[in-house]
Amino acid sequence: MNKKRTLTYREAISEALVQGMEADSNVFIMGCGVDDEGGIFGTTQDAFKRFGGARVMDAPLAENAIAGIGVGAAVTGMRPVIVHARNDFLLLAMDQIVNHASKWNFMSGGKLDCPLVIRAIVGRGWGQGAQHSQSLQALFSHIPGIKVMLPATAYDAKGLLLSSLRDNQTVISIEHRLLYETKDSVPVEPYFVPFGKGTLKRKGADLTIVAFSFMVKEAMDAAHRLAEEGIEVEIIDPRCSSPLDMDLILESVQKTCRLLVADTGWSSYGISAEVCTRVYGQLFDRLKAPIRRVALPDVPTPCASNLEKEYYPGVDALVDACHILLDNGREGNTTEKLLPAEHARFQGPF
Amino acid sequence: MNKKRTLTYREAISEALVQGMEADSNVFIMGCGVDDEGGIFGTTQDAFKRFGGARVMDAPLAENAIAGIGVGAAVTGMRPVIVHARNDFLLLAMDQIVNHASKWNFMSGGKLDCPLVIRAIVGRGWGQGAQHSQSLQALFSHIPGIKVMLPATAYDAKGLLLSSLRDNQTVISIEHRLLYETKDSVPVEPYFVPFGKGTLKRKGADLTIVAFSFMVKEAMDAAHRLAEEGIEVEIIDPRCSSPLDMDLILESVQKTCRLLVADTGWSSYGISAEVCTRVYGQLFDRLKAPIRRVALPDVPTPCASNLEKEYYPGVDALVDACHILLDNGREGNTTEKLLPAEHARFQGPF
Amino acid sequence: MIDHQWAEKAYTLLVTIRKTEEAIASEYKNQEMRCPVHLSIGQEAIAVGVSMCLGNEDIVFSNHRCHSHYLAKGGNLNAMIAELYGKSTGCVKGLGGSMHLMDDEVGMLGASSIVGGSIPLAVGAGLTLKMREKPHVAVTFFGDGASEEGVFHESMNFAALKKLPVVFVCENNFTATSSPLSSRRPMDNIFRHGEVFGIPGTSVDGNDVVAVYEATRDAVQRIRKGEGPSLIEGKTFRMLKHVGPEIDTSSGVRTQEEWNRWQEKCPVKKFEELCLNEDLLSARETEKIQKRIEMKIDRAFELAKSDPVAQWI
Amino acid sequence: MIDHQWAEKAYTLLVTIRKTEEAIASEYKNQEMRCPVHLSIGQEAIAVGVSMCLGNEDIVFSNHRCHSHYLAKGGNLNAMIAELYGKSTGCVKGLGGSMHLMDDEVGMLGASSIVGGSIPLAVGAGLTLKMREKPHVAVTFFGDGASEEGVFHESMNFAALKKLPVVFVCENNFTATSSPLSSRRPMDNIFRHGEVFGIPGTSVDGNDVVAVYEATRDAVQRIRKGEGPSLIEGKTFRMLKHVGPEIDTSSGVRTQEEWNRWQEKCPVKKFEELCLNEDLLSARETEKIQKRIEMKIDRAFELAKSDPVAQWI
Ligand SMILES: Cc1ncc(C[n+]2csc(CCOP(=O)(O)OP(=O)(O)O)c2C)c(N)n1
Ligand SMILES: Cc1ncc(C[n+]2csc(CCOP(=O)(O)OP(=O)(O)O)c2C)c(N)n1
Ligand SMILES: [Mg+2]
Ligand SMILES: [Mg+2]
Repeated sequence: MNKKRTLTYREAISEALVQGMEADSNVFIMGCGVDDEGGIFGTTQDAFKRFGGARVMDAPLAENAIAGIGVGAAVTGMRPVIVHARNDFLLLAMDQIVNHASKWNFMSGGKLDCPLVIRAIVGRGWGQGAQHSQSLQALFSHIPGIKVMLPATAYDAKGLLLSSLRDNQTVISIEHRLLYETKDSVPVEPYFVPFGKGTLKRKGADLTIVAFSFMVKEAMDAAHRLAEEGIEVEIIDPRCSSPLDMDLILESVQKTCRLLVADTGWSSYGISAEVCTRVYGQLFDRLKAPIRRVALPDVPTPCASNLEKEYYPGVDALVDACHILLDNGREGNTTEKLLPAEHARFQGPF
Repeated sequence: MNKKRTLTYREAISEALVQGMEADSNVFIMGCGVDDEGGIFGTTQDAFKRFGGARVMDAPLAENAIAGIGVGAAVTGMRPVIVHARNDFLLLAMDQIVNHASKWNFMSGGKLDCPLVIRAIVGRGWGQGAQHSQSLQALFSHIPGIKVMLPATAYDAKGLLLSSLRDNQTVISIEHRLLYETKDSVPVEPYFVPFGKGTLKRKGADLTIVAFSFMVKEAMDAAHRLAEEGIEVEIIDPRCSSPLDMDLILESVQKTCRLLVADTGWSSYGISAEVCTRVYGQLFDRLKAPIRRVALPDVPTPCASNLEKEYYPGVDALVDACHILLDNGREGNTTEKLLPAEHARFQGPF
Repeated sequence: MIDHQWAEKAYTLLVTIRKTEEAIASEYKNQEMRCPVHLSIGQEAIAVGVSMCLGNEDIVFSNHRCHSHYLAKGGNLNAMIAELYGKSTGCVKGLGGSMHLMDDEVGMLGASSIVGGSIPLAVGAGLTLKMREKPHVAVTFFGDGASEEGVFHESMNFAALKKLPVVFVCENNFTATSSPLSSRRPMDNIFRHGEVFGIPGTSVDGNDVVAVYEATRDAVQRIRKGEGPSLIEGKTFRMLKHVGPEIDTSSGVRTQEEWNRWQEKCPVKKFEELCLNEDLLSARETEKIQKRIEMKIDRAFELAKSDPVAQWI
Repeated sequence: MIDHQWAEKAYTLLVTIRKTEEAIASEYKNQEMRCPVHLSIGQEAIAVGVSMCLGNEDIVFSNHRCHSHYLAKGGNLNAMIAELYGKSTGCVKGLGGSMHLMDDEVGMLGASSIVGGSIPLAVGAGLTLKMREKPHVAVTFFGDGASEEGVFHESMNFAALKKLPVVFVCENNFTATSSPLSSRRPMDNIFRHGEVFGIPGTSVDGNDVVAVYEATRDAVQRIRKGEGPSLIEGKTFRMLKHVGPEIDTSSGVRTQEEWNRWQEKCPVKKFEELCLNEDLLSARETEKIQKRIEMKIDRAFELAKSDPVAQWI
């Protein structure tokens, strides 16, 4: 076992798909552009080369039907993986995801499973604008009968995706475009990250950050900066919003008594609210300060890059929020806001 | 002004539509069955009789296009009202609602408004099952650029609907089928309930219930029962989830220091979580007990009536939750669960 | 092809559906079947004509009006009635009710109450069959209303593109709830909707079980030759209200005269007459079949009523 | 009809679009236009041919590849370039970028980057026009990819049902990103998709501005006679990559030969030759037009670069 091998998030997804398809001939991939040279930012090309167009098939632009075809194939024994270059396109498929995929098992009295995997990517940066950079995990997390995974590292991307290919429920994988080139050590052989099990990213006694998706990276950077001030942050990545690993979160907050929740979606009615509500409910007496949320302001994404920079809360917002948490009332500092390297580097075009 | 006149919720909606159409010739209604004898449970028939098929038009079964046609008509100056017999059908129109209606104003640099009203009804009872009884306000409340109203009385139904017909943003009206026959005193003349202003339904010093939609009725009944035990519950109906009247909620909780949030949707990642999170964030030090939520368990709606009865939390669940809130730790009582009269009476068929 | 055996089976199915629906309609007033029922009286021939071409390995998906599809495909009668009564012995354990009948043992894989919702599901099942190189077919039943939904067009495009073994069957009763077809679409030509994808379409008398059977047989033959999907439109009429047990002579643009005209075209009566006239079945045989079915239905209701209530899964 | 004045206007629009796109392509490498650009080089004739039939009161909705539609409809050039630079002087104040151009003063009411997303919007605008008894028309521009989306079919049904003043214009460049048409649909017959709704369709050479103009003129005439919507398919080719400034000779199933063939069919060159051959414009005139446009474009870039950055609205 070569634990030292590193892969990018992109490569890890690609490897998971190839290994999943090798292990189970029922797995196949469908989506607009999965067979082209780009291969959904390099995640489906290897599978296409290996298994050909019969198992890695280009699809028409018909998101609702494709989702429904996925459901139909899944309840008859296949394991379809549907891929969308942006999770915004899932809005066209909500009927099949929410009214059908999430309910067919229940409505069949438990007799039919719907093992469908839907991969969809959150866009960010390079002025993609309001319709190509939403982060819609809250919509799916609210729906019973489906799972929602938000891998933040290459390791988790591979392990969760392999798990999804063995799971009997529909899984929505919300991947983040800015993570695609990030690297992590990734075992060669298949492994399975369980759903509903978070991971402790960093130990620290002063406060806990529960971060999802790209915000895990931002939180790690914030923790680094805070460590220089002597503040030790504990970071938890739940990896899935549904099911949510409350045990791990509670264990940490029990210790630190202070919590910050960071999400890539809009703040109001976002997934951060559920985490906050559950923690308050369980650790009401232990918390030393109100929980803080760092998430998107409740407006659509602007295109202009100066506004994009203001729009996305990052390390600075996290550091400020931590200061406030530790010293109830202390104002945020006023250093110039920095973009994460992934965003600054990102040039699209699409 | 005849303040004493009472109307049903259904009649109040109907009257609002007629008055809104009288006041503004740009208002028109579209939807499957709006012109038939049923008239969407009696809410569009008067308008049809009065204004005819040119302004109250039947529509094909094509939810996404109809929503988009609404957007196109709205940004060119009309005020379309689209009606759906079930909010579950909005899942087919999510692309136009979320990607277009909510963003066209922003994406036009503020130059075009999208004054679209979408009425959609929550079904409940008589075994309507998993696909006809969802309560999807959480999905819409998360989206910036649209408003979400949840009228709980005939008075509010008329006043909010009339406001929506003058508002320049898209408004999603989530109505509850079990409220349709409930009565309230409703002024004859047009009046306007402002968005983002809740209403104090009942004064009480012991605890606050923030309830939405049909849960307002249940909360009133629970308060009644609790009053017999000497417990005085304050009830707030925010009337809209977006924008949300935090001032009113905070004022009440500031006083009672105890809060229960009741919603008709699923609990996890539902709108109750946002209310909880905001209240905790503002009144962290005043709260005397963890906030409790009463909402749907995280499973699809079962058909069988015995399971339906178990599925929907009602007066009993609210009363239990209040007891727990007031006496941290006290177990819920074990009286047999009762269905609200509206549910028990309801016979569908559809 | 239409021999005694065929006639016996088709007649049995037609009568089973008709009498089951009638029994539901008559029992419904007791308010023990606590779910909306969309009955198929008047439309039985489409379900039966199609299903006469199918075996247990062939797959069917259906819509809110699924009783006929379920029974024609061979779904268990007792489990269906129990489902309507919300019992744990129901075909989906009481969780689904009338709109979500399913019997996986005979390839009836469920019904969606979202109009158009199960059309792509059948296409997905067709994809499974094709990927696994099975000789079977997948059928989707839907109404004229569903043909307005975008997903119908998207699904046909995909099925044609991949030449999938799918038969699209539209039960055109000219009505969606009480909205007439003419207020929802400019032309009454649903069977032509696949042409642009190269999907051949036929419009048949939906009250003629033999015509429906023949159209389906042709569609299945095309599939066997690898020619891909077909679209069949059966023109028919529902005798009862959109939902519930009452006769419908007035909703939307309907008239008593129209209702009477369709009553004349009753698919069960029509086929019975054919059988008697052509000596396919004797009057004694039809009576015997009817009696047997009545007993079965009575028994199903009895069982359902005394079965245990539903439980969470 | 194709007189000097017509030729001058059409030529001016064609050259404006071409040269603007070329300027964007060449400036793009400086990374100051920080948004994805879907350029329309090779496809200009469709936007221009259609817009030559439209006035400021006519309404246009567009898609991600909207530069040509915006400019052809008379959208402000400076505001467009400023938009690409994310400036507050941009046509949508820098909030939208290249995919969301809009100029309400000339009836260009926006563009959606959701494929197919703006098709129903134009139908809705057509409904407004009809309800207000206006003599104008609404146009939706979309690609071949969009024709696979259910909303296209739903929208056509509604427009035909209500006889709305809508022209559906499909720019068929045989490609969606790098997916060839043949891997997304069984037949190359998009213009026929309206037939089943009674919507007449024509397929024209999308690189021939006159052919596009004539088809649109016919469609507008049908609308004036109250005959409702039409569908026009223009067959064309994008010379650059799906997104970004580079030449595309290899994505999907493309070849250099195919690219060369279409280069020969350049819509701007084609029309210029026609004008010169038919003495509609002189070489001096075409040169003068080109010069004037170049100056305007240079000025637009200069202004955009020095304009103030975007602000929240
Ligand atoms: C997407 C959606 N829109 C609306 C409805 C409400 N609805 C239930 S059945 C029905 C009519 C369907 O008509 P058709 O498809 O012709 O079937 P029929 O009832 O005539 O058999 C409608 C509008 C629904 N269930 N789903
Ligand atoms: C609903 C949706 N699905 C997928 C995409 C990703 N996407 C953007 S443009 C495009 C290709 C569109 O092709 P076509 O409609 O032919 O327009 P063209 O780019 O060729 O002009 C795709 C797939 C999208 N923007 N929206
Ligand atoms: Mg029908
Ligand atoms: Mg194209």
